[in-house]
Amino acid sequence: MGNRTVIPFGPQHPVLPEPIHLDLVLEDETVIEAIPQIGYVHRGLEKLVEKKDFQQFTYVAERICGICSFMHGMGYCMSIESIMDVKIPERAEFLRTIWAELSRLQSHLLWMGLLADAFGFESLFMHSWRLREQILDIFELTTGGRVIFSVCEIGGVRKDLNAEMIKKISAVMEQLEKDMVDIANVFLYDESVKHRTKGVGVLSKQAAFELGAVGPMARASGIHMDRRTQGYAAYGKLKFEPIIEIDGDCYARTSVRLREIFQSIDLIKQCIALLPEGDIKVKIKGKPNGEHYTLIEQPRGEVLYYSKANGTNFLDRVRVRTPTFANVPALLETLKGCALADVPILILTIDPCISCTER
Amino acid sequence: MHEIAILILFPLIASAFIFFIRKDKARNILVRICSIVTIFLTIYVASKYFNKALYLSFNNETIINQILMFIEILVAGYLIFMGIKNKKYIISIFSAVQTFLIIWFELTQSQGIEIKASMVFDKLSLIMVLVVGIIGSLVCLYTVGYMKWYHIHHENYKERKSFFFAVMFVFLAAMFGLVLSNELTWLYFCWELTTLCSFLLIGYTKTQDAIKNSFHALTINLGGGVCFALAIIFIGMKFKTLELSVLIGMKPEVVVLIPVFLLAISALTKSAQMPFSSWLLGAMVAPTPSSALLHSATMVKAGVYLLIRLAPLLGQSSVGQVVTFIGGITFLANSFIAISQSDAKKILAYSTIANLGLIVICASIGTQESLWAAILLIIFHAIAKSLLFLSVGSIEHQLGSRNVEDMDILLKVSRKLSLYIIIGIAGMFLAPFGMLISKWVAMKAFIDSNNILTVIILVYGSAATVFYWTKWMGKLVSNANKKEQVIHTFHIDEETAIFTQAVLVIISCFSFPIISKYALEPYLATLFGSSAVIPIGTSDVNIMLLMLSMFLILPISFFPIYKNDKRRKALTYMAGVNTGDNESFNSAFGKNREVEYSNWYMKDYFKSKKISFWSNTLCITGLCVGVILIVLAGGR
Amino acid sequence: MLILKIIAIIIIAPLAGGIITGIDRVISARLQGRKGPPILQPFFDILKLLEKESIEVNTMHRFFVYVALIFIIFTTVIMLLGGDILLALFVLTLGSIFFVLGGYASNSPYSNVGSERELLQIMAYEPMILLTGIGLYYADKSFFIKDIISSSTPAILFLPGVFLGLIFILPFKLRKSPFDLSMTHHGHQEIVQGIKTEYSGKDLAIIEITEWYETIIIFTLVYIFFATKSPLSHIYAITACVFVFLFEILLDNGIARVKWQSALNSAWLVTGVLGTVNLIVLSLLGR
Amino acid sequence: MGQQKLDIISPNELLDNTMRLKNAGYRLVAISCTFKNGIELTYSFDESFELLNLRLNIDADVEIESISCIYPYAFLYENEIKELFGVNIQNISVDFNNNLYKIAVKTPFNTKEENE
Amino acid sequence: MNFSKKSPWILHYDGTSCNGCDIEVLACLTPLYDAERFGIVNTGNPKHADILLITGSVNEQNIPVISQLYEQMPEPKVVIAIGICATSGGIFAECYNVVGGVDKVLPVDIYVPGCAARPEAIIDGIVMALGILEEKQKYARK
Amino acid sequence: MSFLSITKILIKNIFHGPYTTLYPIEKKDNYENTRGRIENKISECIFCGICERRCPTVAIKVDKEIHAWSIQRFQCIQCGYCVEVCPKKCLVMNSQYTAPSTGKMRAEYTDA
Ligand code: NFV
Ligand code: SF4
Ligand code: SF4
Ligand code: SF4
Repeated sequence: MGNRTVIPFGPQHPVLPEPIHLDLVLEDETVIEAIPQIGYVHRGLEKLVEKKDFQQFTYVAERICGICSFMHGMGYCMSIESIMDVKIPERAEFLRTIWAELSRLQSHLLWMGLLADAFGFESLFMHSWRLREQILDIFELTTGGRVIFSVCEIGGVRKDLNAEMIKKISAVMEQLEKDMVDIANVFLYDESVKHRTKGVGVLSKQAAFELGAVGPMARASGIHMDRRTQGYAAYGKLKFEPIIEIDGDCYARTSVRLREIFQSIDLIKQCIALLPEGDIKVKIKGKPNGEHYTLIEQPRGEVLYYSKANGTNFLDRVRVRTPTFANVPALLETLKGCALADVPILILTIDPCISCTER
Repeated sequence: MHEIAILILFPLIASAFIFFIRKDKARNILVRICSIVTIFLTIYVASKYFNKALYLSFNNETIINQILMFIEILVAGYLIFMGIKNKKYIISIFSAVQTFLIIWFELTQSQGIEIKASMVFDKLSLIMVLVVGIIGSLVCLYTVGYMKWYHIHHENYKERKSFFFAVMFVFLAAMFGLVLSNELTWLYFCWELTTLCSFLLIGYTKTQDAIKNSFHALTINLGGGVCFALAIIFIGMKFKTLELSVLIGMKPEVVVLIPVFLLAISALTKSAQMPFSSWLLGAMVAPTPSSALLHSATMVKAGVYLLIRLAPLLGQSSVGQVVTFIGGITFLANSFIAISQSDAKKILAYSTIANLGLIVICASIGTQESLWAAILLIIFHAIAKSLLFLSVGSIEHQLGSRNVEDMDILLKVSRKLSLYIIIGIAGMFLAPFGMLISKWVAMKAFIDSNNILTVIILVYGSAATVFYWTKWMGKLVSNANKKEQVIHTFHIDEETAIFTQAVLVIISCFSFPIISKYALEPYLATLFGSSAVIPIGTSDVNIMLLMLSMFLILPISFFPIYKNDKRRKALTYMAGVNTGDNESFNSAFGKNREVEYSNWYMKDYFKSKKISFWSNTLCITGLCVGVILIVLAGGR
Repeated sequence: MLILKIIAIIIIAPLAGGIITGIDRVISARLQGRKGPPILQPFFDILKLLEKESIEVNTMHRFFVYVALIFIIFTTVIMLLGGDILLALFVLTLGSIFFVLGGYASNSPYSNVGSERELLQIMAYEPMILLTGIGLYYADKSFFIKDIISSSTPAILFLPGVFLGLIFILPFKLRKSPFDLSMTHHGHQEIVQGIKTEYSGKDLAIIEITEWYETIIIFTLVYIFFATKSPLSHIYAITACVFVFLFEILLDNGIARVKWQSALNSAWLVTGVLGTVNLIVLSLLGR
Repeated sequence: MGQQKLDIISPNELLDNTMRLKNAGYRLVAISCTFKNGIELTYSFDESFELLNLRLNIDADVEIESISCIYPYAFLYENEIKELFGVNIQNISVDFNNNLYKIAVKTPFNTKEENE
Repeated sequence: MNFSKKSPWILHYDGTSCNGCDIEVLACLTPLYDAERFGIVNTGNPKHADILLITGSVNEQNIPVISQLYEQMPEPKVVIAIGICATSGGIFAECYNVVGGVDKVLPVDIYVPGCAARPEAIIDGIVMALGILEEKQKYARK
Repeated sequence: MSFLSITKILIKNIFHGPYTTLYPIEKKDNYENTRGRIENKISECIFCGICERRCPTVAIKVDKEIHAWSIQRFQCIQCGYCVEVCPKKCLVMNSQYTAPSTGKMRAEYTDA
């Protein structure tokens, strides 16, 4: 049976921000087999739908995950709004898009820091997280919360942007774009970083389709898939192209996410330019009845909100299928045959969000 | 009868008696007595002729020659018969050619040659006699215990214990003869006798691949024998002398180099250097005592002993360069291949070939320091390696497998055995022990004689040696808790042999300054004329000895600290999912899974096939270049 | 008199090592835009560790760490007293081998993988370390550091290649990126803390102190290349050590960690090329 | 967001429908399950942003064929539904048999009684 | 003069949290808040840590992991529950798989409130924990 | 093909000096939007209990008879829903976050 080392890559590990367990079977530091065990963060919050009425559930929906929390709230509200076919005011659409793109920006910066930390590049981690603090500052200024900001509600948004806030946002965007250029050239052209990401965990276009990869994982392997092109919220009025890479390895995923950061900065500028006046929410009356599937684009990929209402205050069912849940099979595929030193990088390249996966 | 003659003849007589006693009990007692007697005999002879070199010739010279010739013919007949029977015609050709040559030479050419000293007993042969005597007899003592359970474990092998003991003692006699004789024909006779013994011992178990390997070993050694015979004839015809000491005394100009080259080739085959190293790996099939005695401690040392004798001639000559080149390639290649082996005996075999390569380099450079290092290397390597082989044999008996991976429970199975093998491994590469001191002096010698490439090879090789020895020692040190393991008896004979050898390893490391002062320096002085001095400074020697004593005191001094330092036991860190017994963790699918550890073998980094292929070709080209150089120089 | 010197060395060396580590942590923090801990932070860490409750995984594995410390102290004393450099390097390797054996003896998954990697690191930097010793001997015809630093010309003039090779393998010994495969100061390593995983309290303090000694040994090695009879050269030597120190910190914060194959290949390639060429050129010059 | 095509099918038509959609280049987006009175399984597929759902209305003990032979990554969804809703789905390619989440409560989603 | 105040090494474990509080714990190490100036180092190893930061509530599968980590830490040790979920189960208190706050499994010393506790609050919590560490150290030495 | 390409950023960091706000000494100013603690102008409160029912984590307890309104600050997730639904608008969320503490005591407000 040759000489194998079996080690637990456990729930508590310095390089894993969240608990996921892998049995790693190694032979001379090459991974023969990796069997996952999830369930450490499973709270079963979809069952809360019987205890909290549909208004209160927005707060639960937002707390599925701390990184992509805004879009969870937005997705849930959009799904309920489509059931009650309520049309939210134009300004609210734009405000939601601005906050959505800001939260995508901070999620990608966070991911970049963790990836740099995984291959031993501590100063890049510090630098990207310092830039991220500026965006959290904007969140605190505009919505009051740094990570979870209950600002989205059914029928619109709770807080508004005044002129001074908008000025600050565009100033920060300018500054961020300049700083990002330096970091991007380190990630894409530095020899030692390229050595660790080029050709690692390759996922061909066919395999990506076969394994149901979504979001940056699929786009890095050449699949044209970006929910924002469907023009929900205010995306219909913005001009942008989904970012596609071809060779599908860690390097391609890094460059997809980096270019998406620049794209988000550009989208936010467009939104600020086109921000119409008007009120920010519309009063909703009555109780939802019927069901609806809503698909929007989270930082890690396409998410599906299915909600089913029966005319009472308490919904029947809310089902959230999050992107990492779809990316886990792709992770297991890329883990076979990689080196032990690449395991943290491969886990991080799908940008895992365990609390999203296990709800 | 002279003491030297008694020393050589006694093992022969002993083996005859042992051969005819079939009953186990009696034979074992006889073997024990014979081994102890041999040890005393060697010590007695060594102490008697300690300070005066002895040049000795026998009056009934011709009768001895005739007896030798008669035995040679018998042996040749047997080998030719075996060659034909097993359709290995190359063997029959080789042995026929070499015996015919020697007989023709003895009868026609050698009338005129008078031999002044047919036997020589100087400091080098003193060391070799001690090594062969003490280690040889200890191994025979060990074999008594080993053979007891060996046949219980392998029922399918035909039981021929008496034959085994007999051949061992014949081999001892042959080695004594080889080390003492100065006359080339006698040296040649003992040389061929050792080849015969190794053939018989490898083929002991009579399994399919044992026979194949024994013939493989026989062919290569007989090839060496043919070169030896040619060399004797050349020397006899050209210089009208048959004495090694006379040959060494000549000036190394071209015509002398031809026989020296032939002798060097036969030495290289005997000590399994690169182009010819495959036979030693095959020999690992034989029972462990034979590998311990023949294939690591004594027989393979004969080749290197011959090279050390020829060192003054090899020093500046092109033959020396070639031999250094071959020694270097062998040392480096085998150190790398040893990393990717997991069978204990294979690791020991590769490490033996590598260390022999090192000794060959030191011998063929021929400066005074390198010879000092070569001889020390022979002593330390013989003791430490035979200790390792014997302990691996006992471990195989205790654990039932030779794989290094299963040795992590040895500390629980038998604490004594793991202590002995740790001393053995430490002896092979750790700082204050002998092998490292000789490597240090070897390094100094290479750099002084300006061969930079050998320094680089030594440096890379010792890095690889550190890797595979520490890896093995790590396994022995991690006392994994024992799965239910049946405890086998650790036989008293085995233990005494191993214990004495372990003590020998430590004593030899302590006493290397004394060895150098009384044995090495006088010998080197006779060889180089100038008063030889110990290459390491006295301050370093003291630091070395201080460290060695620290090595012994530290473990003992730690016991009191352990006793009064009660500590809370905690679980090992298994990322939080340790099931509580430090052996398994709860894994996916809700099952518990065992944690397994294994060393690195880097099979795809050091591809043993590719390395051995390339180094073999390199060495063969090296030899051809040597031949061409000789022929060119000879032609002019 | 000698005893006094030895005791002085045994006490002052770790203090200097601790301060150097402290300065290193502050400069790295400032490079990353942070304020960073006080300079004496390493000493606070050690003193806290000494006060903590001592727990153990098994009785065996502490022994190796103590022995490793003793041998590392032995090397420092030999080097700073101007003893034989090759002997010092052998004892240094002996110390790191004992440290690796400690990893094996802890018998836990991460310390096992850590000791394999540590062993690989030893194999990678061992040739260069031995070549440095030999090179110095070759340049000044004596193994004793007393004579090397009191020769007329600095060893660097004879051994530029060997010096560059030494700088290349320094990250292995100082446990800094890009070769911090087995143990790294900032915690996020895929094999947790390698060999240190199972040690806590007093034993961890001893491991830290061993690392301080090793820093001192490394910088003495660099120092030897520049020192000569004239006191002025000692100033050159100190500035060289400072430059090497800053360069190592920059490397630590500027490069990603490499995988073990490229670490081994690059180390052996650089040693082979720089070391051999330098020594051959030296031998041709008829040294 | 695109009209929501939803057609009801019976359990035994499931496999060949999925095969038809797979050949047409559809991608399996999700398998959702709701427990109202009886279990309602929905398979949603997507192709160039057009959503198509297959709905099965069954009760707890009916046996469903797993589609992981067609879409290899369906095993995650099926294991989750099997664990949370107790729907017994036969021969899933990688079967965690109720160990995906290791929850204490047995199939928590279909015990509706204690709610109101 | 005891030094546990001067170099508190923390071990951060995320048990069933929405990782909002985890990012805030990691944010403490970044340049803006820089916990290292207090000597705080985020070791990933219970045997080196003095303070155990738990974020998020505790679910069935996490109980053995958390108690094992706590047991592997040498004395004196302090447990800090970060975020509302850790103090009392927060908004997921009624979920079937959530057992409740961390105090149902370990003796908690300091509670840091806030749904996504702010980095300043976390640093306050750790500074308070230093005082407790010092008392435990004095108590342990007697 | 660039090596050590991050040195530009590192040098900039050195010259810029640390970005750290020395927290215990210099406090970063809170924005007026920041979600901190729930305060209750008890005099206007009519103890109708709407906030108690609407609070997602049941952190508020209202006792109509003895005019007591109490909040468990260690359960309040600062969502601000109670502030919205309170008919009398007497609940307000100020920008000062609750301080960590060793115990979980409730904050009591009683109107005499
Ligand atoms: N997977 C995932 Fe999410 C994202 N992006 C959500 O839908 O992370 Ni917290
Ligand atoms: S307290 Fe809030 S941010 Fe923290 S884990 Fe709980 S829900 Fe997430
Ligand atoms: S809702 Fe307002 S008025 Fe009513 S009890 Fe609450 S705080 Fe008082
Ligand atoms: S802010 Fe939210 S959680 Fe806090 S008391 Fe008000 S409604 Fe409850």
